[in-house]
Amino acid sequence: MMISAENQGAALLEVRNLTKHFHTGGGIVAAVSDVTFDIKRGETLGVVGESGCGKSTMGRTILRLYDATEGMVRFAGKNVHQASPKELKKLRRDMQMIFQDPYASLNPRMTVGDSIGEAIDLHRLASGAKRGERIEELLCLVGLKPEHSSRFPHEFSGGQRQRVGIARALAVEPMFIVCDEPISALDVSIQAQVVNLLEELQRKMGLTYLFIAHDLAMVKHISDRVAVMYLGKLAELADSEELYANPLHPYTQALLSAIPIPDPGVERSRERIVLTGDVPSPMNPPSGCHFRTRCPHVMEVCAAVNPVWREVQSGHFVACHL
Amino acid sequence: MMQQGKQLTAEMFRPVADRFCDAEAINRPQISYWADVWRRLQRNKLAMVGLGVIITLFVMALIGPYVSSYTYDKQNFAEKNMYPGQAHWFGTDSSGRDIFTRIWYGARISLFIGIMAALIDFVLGVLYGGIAGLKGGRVDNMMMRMAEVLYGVPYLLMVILLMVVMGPGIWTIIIAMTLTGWIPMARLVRGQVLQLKQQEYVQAARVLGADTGWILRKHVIPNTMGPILVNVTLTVPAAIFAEATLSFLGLGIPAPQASWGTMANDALVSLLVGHAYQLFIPGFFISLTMFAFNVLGDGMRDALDPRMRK
Amino acid sequence: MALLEVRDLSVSFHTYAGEVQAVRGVSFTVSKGETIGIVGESGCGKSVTAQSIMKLLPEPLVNYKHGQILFNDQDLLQKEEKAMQQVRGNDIGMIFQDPMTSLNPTMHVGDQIVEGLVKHQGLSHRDAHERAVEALRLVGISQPDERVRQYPHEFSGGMRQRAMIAIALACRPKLLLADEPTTALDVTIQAQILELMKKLQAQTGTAIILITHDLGVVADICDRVVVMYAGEVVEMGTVDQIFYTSKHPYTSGLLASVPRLNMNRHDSLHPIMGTPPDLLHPPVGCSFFARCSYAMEVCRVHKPLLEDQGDHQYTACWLHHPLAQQTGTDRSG
Amino acid sequence: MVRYTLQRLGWALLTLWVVITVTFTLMRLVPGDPFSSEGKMPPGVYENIKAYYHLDRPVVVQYVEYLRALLTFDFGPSLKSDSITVNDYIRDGFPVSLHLGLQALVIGVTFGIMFGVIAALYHNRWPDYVSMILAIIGMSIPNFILATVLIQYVAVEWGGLPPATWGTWQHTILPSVALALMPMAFIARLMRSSMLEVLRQDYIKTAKAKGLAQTIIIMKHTIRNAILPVVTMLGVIAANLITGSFVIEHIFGIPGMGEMFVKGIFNRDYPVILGSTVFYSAILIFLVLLVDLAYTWIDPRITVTGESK
Amino acid sequence: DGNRSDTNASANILNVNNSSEPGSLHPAKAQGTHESWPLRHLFVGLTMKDPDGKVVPGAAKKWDISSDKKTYTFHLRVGQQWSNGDPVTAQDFEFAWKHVLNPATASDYAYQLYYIEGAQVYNESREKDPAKMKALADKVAVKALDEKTLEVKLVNPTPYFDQLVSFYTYYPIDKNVQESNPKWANDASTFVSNGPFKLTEWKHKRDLKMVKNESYFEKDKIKLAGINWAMVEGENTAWQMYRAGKLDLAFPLPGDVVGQLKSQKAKDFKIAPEFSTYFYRFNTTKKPFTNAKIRTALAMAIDRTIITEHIAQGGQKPAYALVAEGARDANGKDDFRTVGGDYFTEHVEQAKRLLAEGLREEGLTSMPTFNIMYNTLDLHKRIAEAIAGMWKQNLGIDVGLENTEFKVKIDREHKLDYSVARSGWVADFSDPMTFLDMFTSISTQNDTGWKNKQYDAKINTAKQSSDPAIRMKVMHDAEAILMKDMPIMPIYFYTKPYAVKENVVGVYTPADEYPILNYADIK
Ligand SMILES: Nc1ncnc2c1ncn2[C@@H]1O[C@H](COP(=O)(O)OP(=O)(O)OP(=O)(O)O)[C@@H](O)[C@H]1O
Ligand SMILES: Nc1ncnc2c1ncn2[C@@H]1O[C@H](COP(=O)(O)OP(=O)(O)OP(=O)(O)O)[C@@H](O)[C@H]1O
Ligand SMILES: [Mg+2]
Ligand SMILES: [Mg+2]
Repeated sequence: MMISAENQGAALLEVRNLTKHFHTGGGIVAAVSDVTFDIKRGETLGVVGESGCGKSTMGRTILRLYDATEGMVRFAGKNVHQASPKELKKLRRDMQMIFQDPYASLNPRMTVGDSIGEAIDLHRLASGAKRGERIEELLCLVGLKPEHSSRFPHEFSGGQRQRVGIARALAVEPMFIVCDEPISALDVSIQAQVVNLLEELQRKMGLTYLFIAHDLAMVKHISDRVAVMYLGKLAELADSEELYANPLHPYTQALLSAIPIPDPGVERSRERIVLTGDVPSPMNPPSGCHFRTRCPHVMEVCAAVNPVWREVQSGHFVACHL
Repeated sequence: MMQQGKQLTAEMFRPVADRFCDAEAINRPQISYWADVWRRLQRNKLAMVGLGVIITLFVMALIGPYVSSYTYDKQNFAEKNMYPGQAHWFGTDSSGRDIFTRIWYGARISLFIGIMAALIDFVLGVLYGGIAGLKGGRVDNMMMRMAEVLYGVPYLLMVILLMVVMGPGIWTIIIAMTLTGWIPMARLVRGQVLQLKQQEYVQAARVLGADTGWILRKHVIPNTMGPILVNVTLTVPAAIFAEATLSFLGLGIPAPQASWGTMANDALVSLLVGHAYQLFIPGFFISLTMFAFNVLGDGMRDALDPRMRK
Repeated sequence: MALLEVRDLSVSFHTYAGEVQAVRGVSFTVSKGETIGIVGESGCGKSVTAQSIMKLLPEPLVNYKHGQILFNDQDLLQKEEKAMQQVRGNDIGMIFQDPMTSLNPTMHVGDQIVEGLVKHQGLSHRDAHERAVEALRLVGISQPDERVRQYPHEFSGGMRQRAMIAIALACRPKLLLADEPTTALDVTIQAQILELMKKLQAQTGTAIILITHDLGVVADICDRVVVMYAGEVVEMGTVDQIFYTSKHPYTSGLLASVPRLNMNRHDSLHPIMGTPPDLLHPPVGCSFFARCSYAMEVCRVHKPLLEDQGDHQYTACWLHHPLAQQTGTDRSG
Repeated sequence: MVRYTLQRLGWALLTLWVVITVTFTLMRLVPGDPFSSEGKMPPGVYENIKAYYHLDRPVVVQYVEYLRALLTFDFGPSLKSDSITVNDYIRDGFPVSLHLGLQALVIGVTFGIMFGVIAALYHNRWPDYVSMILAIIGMSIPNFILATVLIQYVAVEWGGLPPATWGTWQHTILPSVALALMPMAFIARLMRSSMLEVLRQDYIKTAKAKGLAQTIIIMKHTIRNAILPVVTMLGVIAANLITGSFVIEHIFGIPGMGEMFVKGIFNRDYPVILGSTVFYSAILIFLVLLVDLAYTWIDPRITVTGESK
Repeated sequence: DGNRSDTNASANILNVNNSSEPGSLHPAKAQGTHESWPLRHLFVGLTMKDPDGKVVPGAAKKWDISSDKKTYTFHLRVGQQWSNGDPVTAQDFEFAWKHVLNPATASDYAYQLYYIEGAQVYNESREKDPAKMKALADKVAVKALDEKTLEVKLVNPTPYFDQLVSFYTYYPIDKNVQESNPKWANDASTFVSNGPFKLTEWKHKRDLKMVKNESYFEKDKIKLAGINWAMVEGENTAWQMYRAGKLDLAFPLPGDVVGQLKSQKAKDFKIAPEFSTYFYRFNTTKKPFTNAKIRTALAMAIDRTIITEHIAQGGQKPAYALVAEGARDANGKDDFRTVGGDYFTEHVEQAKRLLAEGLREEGLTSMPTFNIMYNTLDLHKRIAEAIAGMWKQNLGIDVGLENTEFKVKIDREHKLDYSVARSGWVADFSDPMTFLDMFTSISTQNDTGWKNKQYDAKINTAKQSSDPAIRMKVMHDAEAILMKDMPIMPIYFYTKPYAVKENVVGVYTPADEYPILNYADIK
């Protein structure tokens, strides 16, 4: 469908028409609708987008934490949503997730050592003294200290907890990790450490990432390709350099213009594309193009027709009538 | 600008090279979760008192019947209804048997039954409720409906039949007690699991490939320990008295053997004729057991909760 | 005049392993209408400082060892619980770092906003409800009239964070403690929130303490910046001083770690190596000693004090000691 | 939700049917005969009685007949009493048991929650210990002893309340107290333990940060989050309480359903056993359904409906 | 505390406790004491028992007995009325008895009427054809010769038939009422009776209320304005209610309370005679209880006085024979028991000897352990504990105790699935026969597996004989046979201890009945 960059390996993850709806008191929330993309082995796909546009849901649905409403996820040739419990357990050694909320995702009654050790125990990766060593090794890997292993999550600061979450995901030596804002809670220094770490692991072990983040600079730094989501749909997807240099979708353009720069002088003088209009809700998204209500370039066709997902340049996809 | 000027020498302002090594100088002891729980439990005085009481009760159950010169079943009508005193420390019952001896003899049976019943209820209830709650959906529905059937069918009928099939005996009692005893526990655990399983850490475990059993063991049980312990501690006295009630059907331990439940049960009428101590003595020991298990349970609860650390 | 003055605050926690000295002698002031940024690595005591101001730390465990927190010249640490209730939410609002666990999972998001309004502004339920809808709209949540009736778990991470912001802002506090308020937000929403905070500040003169590690955000809205490390303030100054003329190796290290858009894909980032010290046994000397590339013997055993480096830029570092200058250990060297 | 409820009602019928069938079978397997006694009944008389109650027919026929009668809510006669049918029993007995049970339930739940909350708020301080002692007393004194003690000391020695039987509101006090103590103690303990859990949650901090008063925080933020285990247990506790406690009704001479049930079993009074089982199970199933529905209402994250999470 | 009850005293209404809801207050359907006690106050049979236990005229003012002692002709008092005003007629009696015997009525106690010619055939008939049933009914030899005369023909001469007709199954029912409303007995508003009191209120499982029947023939002797019956099952509670002044009479009493009252010589405490026996059954089909010597040894090796003094505590008498005190012997004066005397003594040495002999005969070296089975009740348990202790101490045998639920015990007794079982018999009427015919080979109540042709023959003779001297003689003989073989081991003869407020007078207690309140009065 959209095989492009020839230097990359075959697709490790194939996502086809993935859709996830939630039934709530207020109606049906179309959190993810009709998303299609591939991630190649060893590649990092960055995902950015407005808060609430369905990034986490997409990540979770890929890992089958949610049952997909429609569509298909294939990982290393296996259909994730149709795997038997046994197959699933095997798959889960290869697919991991770093959760967005570090506190909620740690069992308050387990020491962080045990939380990390859980992964090791589950897949019988090590035991006894080896297990302890491995835990320490992982703690060091994410910039914590061995003695932290006997502490409980509530004794850590937000950033420290997030690192525990990362260590846990790494413990099973997965091939693929959904990183749901793994670094938002980290301070810049640790962010850098963690990102370097993720990159290093990728180099060494050929890891593949789906990297969800808000920090566009970081996303640009780490990703090979970047997907921009808006209200449950993909708006644009391209090579990261290409996307930042040549954003086609008006939403991408707005996003890029809003990046805060760590330089008070620049900040004081810069111009942003200010998006106007109400943020639409996934409970009743606007007709046609979801972005049309806030788009500075809105046209009549946008309300009527849903823009198709097309490849404008090799490897650069966009869904926009422009 | 001239802070702490006195002892500073230029010498000290030389760059250092070896600084990374002393960063990790002091480590605190590596200690496992359960050892940690135990240490915290030890700090809880009341819990330790509870533990002490339980141990004492157990020891007395073993040696108590031999401490006095009486046997649990020897009737001596000349000495019936004697108040606690020199000759009989806890007095005698209406058949002139020594209550002190009977209490400790009864402790064996009552404690055994109480603890076994609690244990079995715990295991069955947690497993059943945990699986139903975690699996959810159709499995949950089937399992819960089955539990309802079991709970709906008259318990006494089942017990009478059980009695006929198995004959009297301590295991029959225990089976009778746990026949439906685990159901409230299962419902309790299921309710908690339904709440817990939405927690992200349970989902995180799922992503790690944890199966139901694992999640049950590692996440559900520790995090529902509070209500579970409450229920377990309730099971102990409930079982002690259930034994007495079941003896109505011939299921209890056969007379003249004593248990706290039957002693209390039989002594009910003593209340009416002014020998209330015959009721209050076994009652006291049941309450004491309860007290011990409760404070220990509370202590456990606190010890298991790392956020309570102090 | 200072709205809030934190004087030599030290806070520790009793844990079974010992006393975790989370905050050690922190002092700073916040004036009306001012925005203070607190930056620093994870675990350096930013949240603890903020929660001390509200006296929200877990009661039996926490120990406010010494210091004062003067709010409108009243020491909050001495206040009764009842009196604190009047201050909390009304005079001082707080946005918590952990949006998922900080919202009550069994209560409609709207009701959680309404509560504070009813309590402090004496609004009727209906009016408060309208205000709640308005508050959600302000923080950029679409269809707020529907969303007020949803539960936190039905919100995305960023939406929860915005709900937290709405709660904190609802009563227009005099001082806003924002503990990493925008970590989970995308840049457009973040910009919107920051705009909102600025607007609020302009309207009501709210002072803001903004805890964040996003130096871009700091650069955007802060007037002054406090840099914390291992429970201590290591540097303090205006935003320009910190970004352009930082005098502490730690601050420079932080700035160097930030990725820039104009970086190359395969350039690696430059974090500060190593990790902060364990606050159970904080180092005697300079806390940053173990990770500092300019470390000197004096740093190992003597703690540098926060000193004015001129122009109200305060730095705690031996490098600015005359002896250091003599020895020639130069920053650029 | 509506669909789910209807679905569950369907399941309820199925469950009831299974309960009936199992009970019917057990009843016939249990040794003892409804008409056996130590008396001298000759076989001829015995046959007459069996014929009178249609017990001379094949068991399968009896079973089918019973089910058919049930469709018209006819629970049949009592084999021990010619003057009253099982329907009469339920009609007369249930209101009494319901009254007593509800009263006990209200006492138990109100005080249980109160003690539990107080104990958790003053964790490991004296109110906690006082409430624990009360709970221990409540849990370790079974109601048959408590009932006798109450009658002896309150009614006989002090004389302030009637000792037994049913009639005025004064009559309801002792039995409902005797009945309520155990659930009260249990609920207090449960509540305490889950309150302790909830009180450490971050959102309590948020509530505090809003400046809410302690009582409001407890009422609005903690109780609801902590009450789940209590609600779970309430289903079963309530079903047991409102269908009558044999012990309490026996001791206090209260004309409720509990005694009829147990005596029905001792008498092998088949229609009484089946009738009260059906009635009890229906109530139990209904209450359990309520509990399940309450879950989602209490904690919206919970889905019992089996929909995808 | 023997003062007066606080409620209804002024109204002269007596408060008693019936323990349990009557299953039915229809004389034909009544089954036991819970029914018979209230019924005794609502109805009067052809005869009744006076405070001395003598049979005196009831609804019948006199009766003639034919020379073969098989035909009784009862002459009813004139002017008797049902509580609804209908006259009480001989037809009502005939109708009532045939109603009892009708198989469709399914009366538990129909067999109490089997003494009447044609009764058993009719009652046991499985005939479906109404006409044939009618014919069978007509053959039942009870006949109203006119409004006031009832003639009954018996199968055997039954010297105690005059007593039997005072039994509740023989009560009359109002024919018109029964025919127009078969459910009349289920509701106080339709209830019709002919006795000293009439039913005014029946709240199921709560209470029964009766008021004096002003049209009762003996109304002048009835002092009470009414009787209120509570239905509290717990003996303890009933006693507590009595103490709290809610009851005027407490019966039965918890064992320890009896002991206490007796030792305190409480003024409101009474011990009345009771025509019943507490005994243990042996399963004579099970080794080694097949051996009479062993059974006798066991019977001789216990100390009954300890049991009566310390456990039963109600002035019970140790029993060394089956038939309790309370039936007159042939001379009409002496008690059957006094005449018969004791059949064995307690003698540990002899018991040991007998046991050893018995064991040798059975080829055993020692007595195997066995269980005493009893139905769950505190009293039974304590007696069993004591007996087990005595056997162990005196004979050195290990005995276990096994309590069972009542119905299970009966079931196991019928199936002879036990070793030693507790039992007791409360007489239906004051004649030794009520005890003795339990142990014939054909009795459904034997449950010991013991069969003795001689014994059967003696009982048959007694049943067919019309001569009291012969009857009593053969019954003594039969008892001797029974006690020689010892398939059952008598323990004690019951008494009826009860408490009645001191201000209540006129309560009397025939040996085979509950306390009779008809002539009671509150002072
Ligand atoms: N309840 C507690 N018990 C023990 N230690 C605690 C507790 N709360 C915080 N700490 C410790 O206090 C220190 C400061 O924590 P704090 O939450 O203030 O960090 P932070 O600066 O907010 O970091 P982050 O940016 O990661 O949120 C940390 O080392 C943490 O481990
Ligand atoms: N369990 C749920 N029930 C109902 N709606 C939900 C649920 N989870 C998420 N949603 C809704 O789905 C939409 C997408 O949520 P999601 O968490 O995927 O967003 P996100 O892109 O991760 O946002 P953020 O960057 O803020 O974390 C939101 O509108 C949210 O309200
Ligand atoms: Mg998200
Ligand atoms: Mg923090």
